[in-house]
Amino acid sequence: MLATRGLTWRIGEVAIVDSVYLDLAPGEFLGVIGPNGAGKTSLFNLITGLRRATEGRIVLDGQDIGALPPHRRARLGLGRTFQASSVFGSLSVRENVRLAVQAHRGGSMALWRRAAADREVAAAADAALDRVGLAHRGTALAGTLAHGEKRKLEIALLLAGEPRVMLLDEPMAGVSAEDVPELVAVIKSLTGDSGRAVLMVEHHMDVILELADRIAVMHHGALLACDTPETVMANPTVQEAYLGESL
Amino acid sequence: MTVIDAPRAQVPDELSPQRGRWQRVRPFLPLVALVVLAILPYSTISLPGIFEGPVNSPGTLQLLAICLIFGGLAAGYDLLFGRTGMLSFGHALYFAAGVYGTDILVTRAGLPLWQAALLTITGGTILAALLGAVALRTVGIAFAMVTLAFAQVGAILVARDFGGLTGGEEGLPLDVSGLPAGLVGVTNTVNLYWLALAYLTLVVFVVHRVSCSPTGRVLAGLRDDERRIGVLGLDPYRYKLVAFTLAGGLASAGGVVYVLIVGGASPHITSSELTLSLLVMVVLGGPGTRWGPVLGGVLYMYLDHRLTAFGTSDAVDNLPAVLSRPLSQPLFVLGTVFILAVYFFPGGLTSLAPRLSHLTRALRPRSPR
Amino acid sequence: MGTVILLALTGLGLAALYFLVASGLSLVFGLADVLNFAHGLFLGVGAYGTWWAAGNLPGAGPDGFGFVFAVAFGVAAGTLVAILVELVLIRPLYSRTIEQVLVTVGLSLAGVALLQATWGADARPFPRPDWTRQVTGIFGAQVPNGGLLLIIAAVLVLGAILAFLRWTRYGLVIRAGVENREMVTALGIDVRKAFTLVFAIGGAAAALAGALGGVYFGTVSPGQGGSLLIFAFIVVVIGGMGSVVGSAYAAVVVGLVQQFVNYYGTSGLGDICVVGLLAVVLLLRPQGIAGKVATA
Amino acid sequence: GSPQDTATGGGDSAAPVKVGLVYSQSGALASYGKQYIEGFKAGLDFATKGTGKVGDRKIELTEVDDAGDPAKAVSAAKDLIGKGTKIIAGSTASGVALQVAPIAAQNKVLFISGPAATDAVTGANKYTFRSGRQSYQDVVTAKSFIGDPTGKKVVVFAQDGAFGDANEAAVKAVIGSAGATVSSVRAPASATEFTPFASQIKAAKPDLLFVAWAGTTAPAMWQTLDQQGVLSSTTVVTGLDIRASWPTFGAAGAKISFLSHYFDGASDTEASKALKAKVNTIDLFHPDGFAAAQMVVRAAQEGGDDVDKMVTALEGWSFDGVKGKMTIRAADHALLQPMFQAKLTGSGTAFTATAQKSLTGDETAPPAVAMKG
Amino acid sequence: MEPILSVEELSVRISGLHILQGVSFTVAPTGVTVLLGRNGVGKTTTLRAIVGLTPPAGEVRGTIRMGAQSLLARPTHRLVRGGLGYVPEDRCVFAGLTVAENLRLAERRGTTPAYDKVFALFPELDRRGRQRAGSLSGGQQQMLAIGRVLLNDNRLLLVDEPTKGLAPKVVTEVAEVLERVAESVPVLLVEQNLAVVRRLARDAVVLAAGKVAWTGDAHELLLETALTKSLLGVGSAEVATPSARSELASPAVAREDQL
Ligand SMILES: Nc1ncnc2c1ncn2[C@@H]1O[C@H](COP(=O)(O)OP(=O)(O)OP(=O)(O)O)[C@@H](O)[C@H]1O
Ligand SMILES: Nc1ncnc2c1ncn2[C@@H]1O[C@H](COP(=O)(O)OP(=O)(O)OP(=O)(O)O)[C@@H](O)[C@H]1O
Ligand SMILES: CC(C)C[C@H](N)C(=O)O
Ligand SMILES: [Mg+2]
Ligand SMILES: [Mg+2]
Repeated sequence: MLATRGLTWRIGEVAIVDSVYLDLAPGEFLGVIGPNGAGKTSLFNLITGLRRATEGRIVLDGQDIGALPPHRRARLGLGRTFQASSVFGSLSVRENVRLAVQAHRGGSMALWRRAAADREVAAAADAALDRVGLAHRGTALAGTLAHGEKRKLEIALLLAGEPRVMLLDEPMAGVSAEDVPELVAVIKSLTGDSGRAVLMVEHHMDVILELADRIAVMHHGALLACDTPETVMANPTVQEAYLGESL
Repeated sequence: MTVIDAPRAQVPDELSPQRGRWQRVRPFLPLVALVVLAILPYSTISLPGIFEGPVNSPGTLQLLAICLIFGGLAAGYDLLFGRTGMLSFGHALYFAAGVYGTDILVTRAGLPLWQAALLTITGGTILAALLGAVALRTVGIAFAMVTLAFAQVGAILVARDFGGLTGGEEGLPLDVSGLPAGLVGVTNTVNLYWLALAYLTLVVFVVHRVSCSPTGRVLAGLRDDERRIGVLGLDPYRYKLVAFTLAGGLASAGGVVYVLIVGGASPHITSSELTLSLLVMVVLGGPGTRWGPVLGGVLYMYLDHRLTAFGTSDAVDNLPAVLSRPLSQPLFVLGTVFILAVYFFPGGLTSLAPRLSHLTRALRPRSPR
Repeated sequence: MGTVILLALTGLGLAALYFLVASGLSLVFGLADVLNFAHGLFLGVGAYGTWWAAGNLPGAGPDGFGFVFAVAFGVAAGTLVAILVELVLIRPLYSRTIEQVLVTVGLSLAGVALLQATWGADARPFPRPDWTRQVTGIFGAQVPNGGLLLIIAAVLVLGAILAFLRWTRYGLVIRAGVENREMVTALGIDVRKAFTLVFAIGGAAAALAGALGGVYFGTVSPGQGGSLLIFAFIVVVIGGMGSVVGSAYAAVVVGLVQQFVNYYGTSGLGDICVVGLLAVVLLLRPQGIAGKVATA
Repeated sequence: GSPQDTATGGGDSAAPVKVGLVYSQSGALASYGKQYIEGFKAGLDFATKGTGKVGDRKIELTEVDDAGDPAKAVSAAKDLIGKGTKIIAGSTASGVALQVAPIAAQNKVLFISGPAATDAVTGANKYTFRSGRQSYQDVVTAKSFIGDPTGKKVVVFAQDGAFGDANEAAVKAVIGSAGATVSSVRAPASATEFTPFASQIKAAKPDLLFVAWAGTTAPAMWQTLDQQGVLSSTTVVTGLDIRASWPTFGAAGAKISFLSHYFDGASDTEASKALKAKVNTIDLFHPDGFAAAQMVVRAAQEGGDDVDKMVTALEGWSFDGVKGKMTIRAADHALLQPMFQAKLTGSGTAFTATAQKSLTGDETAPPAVAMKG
Repeated sequence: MEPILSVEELSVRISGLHILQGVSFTVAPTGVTVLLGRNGVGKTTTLRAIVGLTPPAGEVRGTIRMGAQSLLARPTHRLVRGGLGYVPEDRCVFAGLTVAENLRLAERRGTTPAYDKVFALFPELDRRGRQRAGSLSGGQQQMLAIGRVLLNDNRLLLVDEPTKGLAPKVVTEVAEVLERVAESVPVLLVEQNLAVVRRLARDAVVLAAGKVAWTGDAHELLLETALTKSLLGVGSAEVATPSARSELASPAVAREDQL
């Protein structure tokens, strides 16, 4: 459903993302791992259109989306979370999610309707908040949330958009141990239904191993391997470059 | 050692609605205020020191009308600045387009007022859309400077007085011969006042409606994180352009009313200082709030007009020279007021209300827990 | 040929004046992130300080060493005012950018009005050495000495600021402080001192510009600073905020464009061209000529 | 009360005559305003013989600061009219005069414009008069410097905008129509560097250069004209501004021929003596205030509270002002008045102006224009 | 042993919210003391209160002492110069500055910066000296944030979630670094990664509901199922034994690293 063909992003002479070929099937959960600075976030930026690739194509459902601006790609069903939480700090948590729901429901320029009157949007937003366990924080300003809460809000924003392809950039970073299983369950439930595909960067191997059908390993911008978890984990290069020694 | 449940995070109590009598009357306050303002001209109260004459005297009504116009302008500007986070330094241009457009069409082309007004507002809106489309390719300070540059070109064109159209630095008095009689003459100042009130009401209503609309929600999101809006599937550029155009249209409508009130156009209104003062008004009142910008605009214009009288008043003249000299400079007082306002009302005038209630709460004796 | 040389050199003189005004503005705007509308006030203080010193201070006067002394006094006065403004008004407002703008706008109104209240609205003749009124023949062009003086001063100021940023750590501290003041403190650095210093330098540069502007215009008047400010802003923005070298390039471009277009085109076209240049530069390169980041 | 209420001027014979003075007390033109009001008060004293009364009625002055902003002036005028004021005078700036004049006509009150020099005030409407000179009279005075203009080459150097346009047009009308070829060099009012313009002027090799420049950049402009040798190569005429500006001409001052509206010592009339006794040194705009007061007293005396009568009383009236004989032309309310040629001498901060020649009101009369409103 | 840092009845209010309500604990003069608690409980707020970085709208009560010296009401830069190193949660590297400039900024007057030590730990920082810190990857930024503090000698380090977002290998490295650092400087560490906690921590302080819920020996905490369950929301079995699938992750680095 999503495919990259020789995707490359260079800054000057350096290839940050180096000729990446990826295929993501409907319903598939693809984990992406790799050392810090391997180019994982950059890859996401290319796919979602925040950066323009220098070479290569990005194909979504057979359509080349490489030239589209970010919002057009999002409308085609591409959603993402950010590694550094980027929520709307001056809006309440609930408004954050409502905005995301509304963005998903159609971007017509309604200047005169009362936004608050849209029960459907509100309901969908509350459902998304509930799902990540933030319902009790609905009225807090998003900017004042603690770090872990922002991570959950990120995911709620993503859920609200009901994307078909989801790109999660380290959703677990900084989430307290107690909440990890909950969040893992949420993410797991994302793929359960309706052939959604997920691409997730995560450094927490437990989580990756629990969720991913396949794991892609990035190193110096290039795809080192892309295979079943068993094969990938057994790969000596991966062990040496990424996992290192046990604590 | 006792183990305590994980905390339910607190919700700030301002955000959880309290039910009370106050809450029930609150939605009707604007309406009450509007009615009071509308019947104000029937009152003969004198407020010595605040206004020169009784409230219904033409001088007072004229001053109030100007204040109301700027209240409306500031509210419109806030749609850009406070609600969308766009710092435009060229908003005066669209106001000036309204003023000069109407004036030129009425005085030079002899059009009837309604046609001139319609053409001007349409033209002002289109101008805002066109220039906005270009300027919005930049963001942040660059955007501020591009809009400033456009406004500066407007100011130069007005000053150059091409074809004697604008009257250059002397300005262009409005030819009132074709105007409805009700808008001409000192005795009819009240009609201008009502017109200004209508304009203010319109702007406040539109801005309020828009910011409560789904689009308004997007604008608020843009203020915080534009990239995120894009990733959610909305085109930031389009939304910003709509806000810019709408604000421009509202400003040019304000210009139409203003030219009637003042009876002419003068190049003061094309200056970049005017945009700066719009910014000052909004910040003075409280950006992004419903009444803050209006209050700020009204207060600014009130001070701007009244300080000249303050400067020449006996109270100031009788002070020793070190004090009376600067105090008789209206701009000195105005500037000082801004500076003090920043320190004493951070967050604008509207932030005063919650802080006052904070204060009263703090002063009340605390009940032991 | 003579005309071209004349226009080029006087254009450079104008550019030097713009640069002198812009350098302080750029430093404060680009490094301390304060859009300082009160810069015109510092200019005015420098000009009036010099004017006052030349008339009233023993040892100071319109000529020779006395003039140098008077200018030094003006610069000191401007610096002092800038420091006071930073300490009293700006410091409590860091990171509240818009409120800073408000305060500096208020300050520019009040300050100029204060100058006017004290010394009147009318332009006063400025004390200056006689040779600044004369011209020097360069390849047949009669180039005003006042302009040449400005060029020399601008080059010196540019050099001094570059040296300050390059050879001291302050440049670094300030750039980091603009991004995240808190974190700079958390590294054990008193960031407030650095910001005061930037204001002081900006104020000194402005005051010097005011004093030399007085020489150039031949008069001082309360509003003089304000009228130069808009072009200075344009220069700062075209040059790229915070880049002093960028401001220098931009000043040269703006000065020359104005001068040549005003001669060969119709009047007023020079200003429109400059404004147009600003718009074009920003649309093509929103970060200005010299790049986005405030580099030392 | 009703919103259409306005106070009515007290009709009874002992009620004071209300006069509103709307002028610049602050802002860029504050010093012009100061001279105006000093002149006005001296003039009032002179015209009422120290009583401050017309008949039994006291003249009650209300002064309002417009800070040079037409919007503020219009507000002030409406306020005054609302309070029953029938006579408004002042307007330091042209923009103010032009916007207050229609207000006066709409509300049928008398308006006597002050130092504002724009020609457009003349003939603006039936209720508008002026107490100062107009640009056209300046230009006619300038023409007197070149004798016979036929075949001569005249260049106008002026700033962009209405002020410059008016001067250029006036020079074309006055000197051009007398046979000279007139061309112009225009500069933006904001210009700070004048070399290009000086070069253009020099290249044009004019017989007469007429400079119309106002503002704080004037000294730089003169210095550049001097440095580039313009001043020594041709006759340069310009208007003599207020005394405070004289030292700013520096060395250039001696090389310029000045046309003058007024300077201390230009005339020796009763009125000028009375004025001098009050203000010590007469400056450019004292006479305007003085004349305004004389006109106000005349209007109140002859017209009572009837504005139309005031207008009739002023139209065609001649009086002895500070400058000499002044005549209000009935057709368009132009104020015909003497003008002067002057030379500036001195150095440092001590300059003196001396009259070279004076022109009578008829010699400098502008062409009559049709009354617009 | 005298504690290096003692916090007593620390309470912090920010714009009306009572975030910390009387927190008391001490930090031992050697080794790592770890501050635990779920998201939003106030760990970061505690660290920031110690270095004097509570936002202007906030109100801090109580006492914070380092030795005999009270830290409250002293400006942050003084505290830091006095040997209090702080690694913030969001890394806070200066995005517009290069890596080298970031490091240069952290040098303190009067001491020789230990560049060799830092570069030995993070060779990446040496290689990327001229890159803008804003364009570093998340992990690289974290290295920079830690490296910055290690340039100088400190009496106490406050480190807020240093392993967040780091690759397992780097997590191990950072843990090793901190372990070595802790030999000479006491560390107050906020950490979610229990594997790291287990490896480093000697003492633990658990926050809940704005108060201290538990203090004591870290290993004792991690071994008591009931305690871990109620305080941290995870069973100690999970802490102790790897889950089935992470068996794959041989050599079993990450088995515990996310719990
Ligand atoms: N604008 C840029 N200029 C220069 N280098 C850049 C830029 N953006 C990214 N890089 C470099 O590209 C590499 C990839 O960065 P990226 O953020 O994609 O890494 P990552 O795989 O997401 O790492 P992490 O797991 O630490 O988040 C890094 O070395 C980074 O420094
Ligand atoms: N500036 C602020 N204004 C209002 N509330 C704040 C502010 N800073 C923090 N809070 C609130 O204080 C609480 C504690 O925040 P803190 O960042 O200290 O938590 P934490 O324990 O570090 O959480 P995490 O594990 O997610 O980093 C949170 O509920 C947060 O919303
Ligand atoms: C040394 C610095 C003042 C120069 C600066 N980096 C610039 O490009 O302008
Ligand atoms: Mg990343
Ligand atoms: Mg935290």
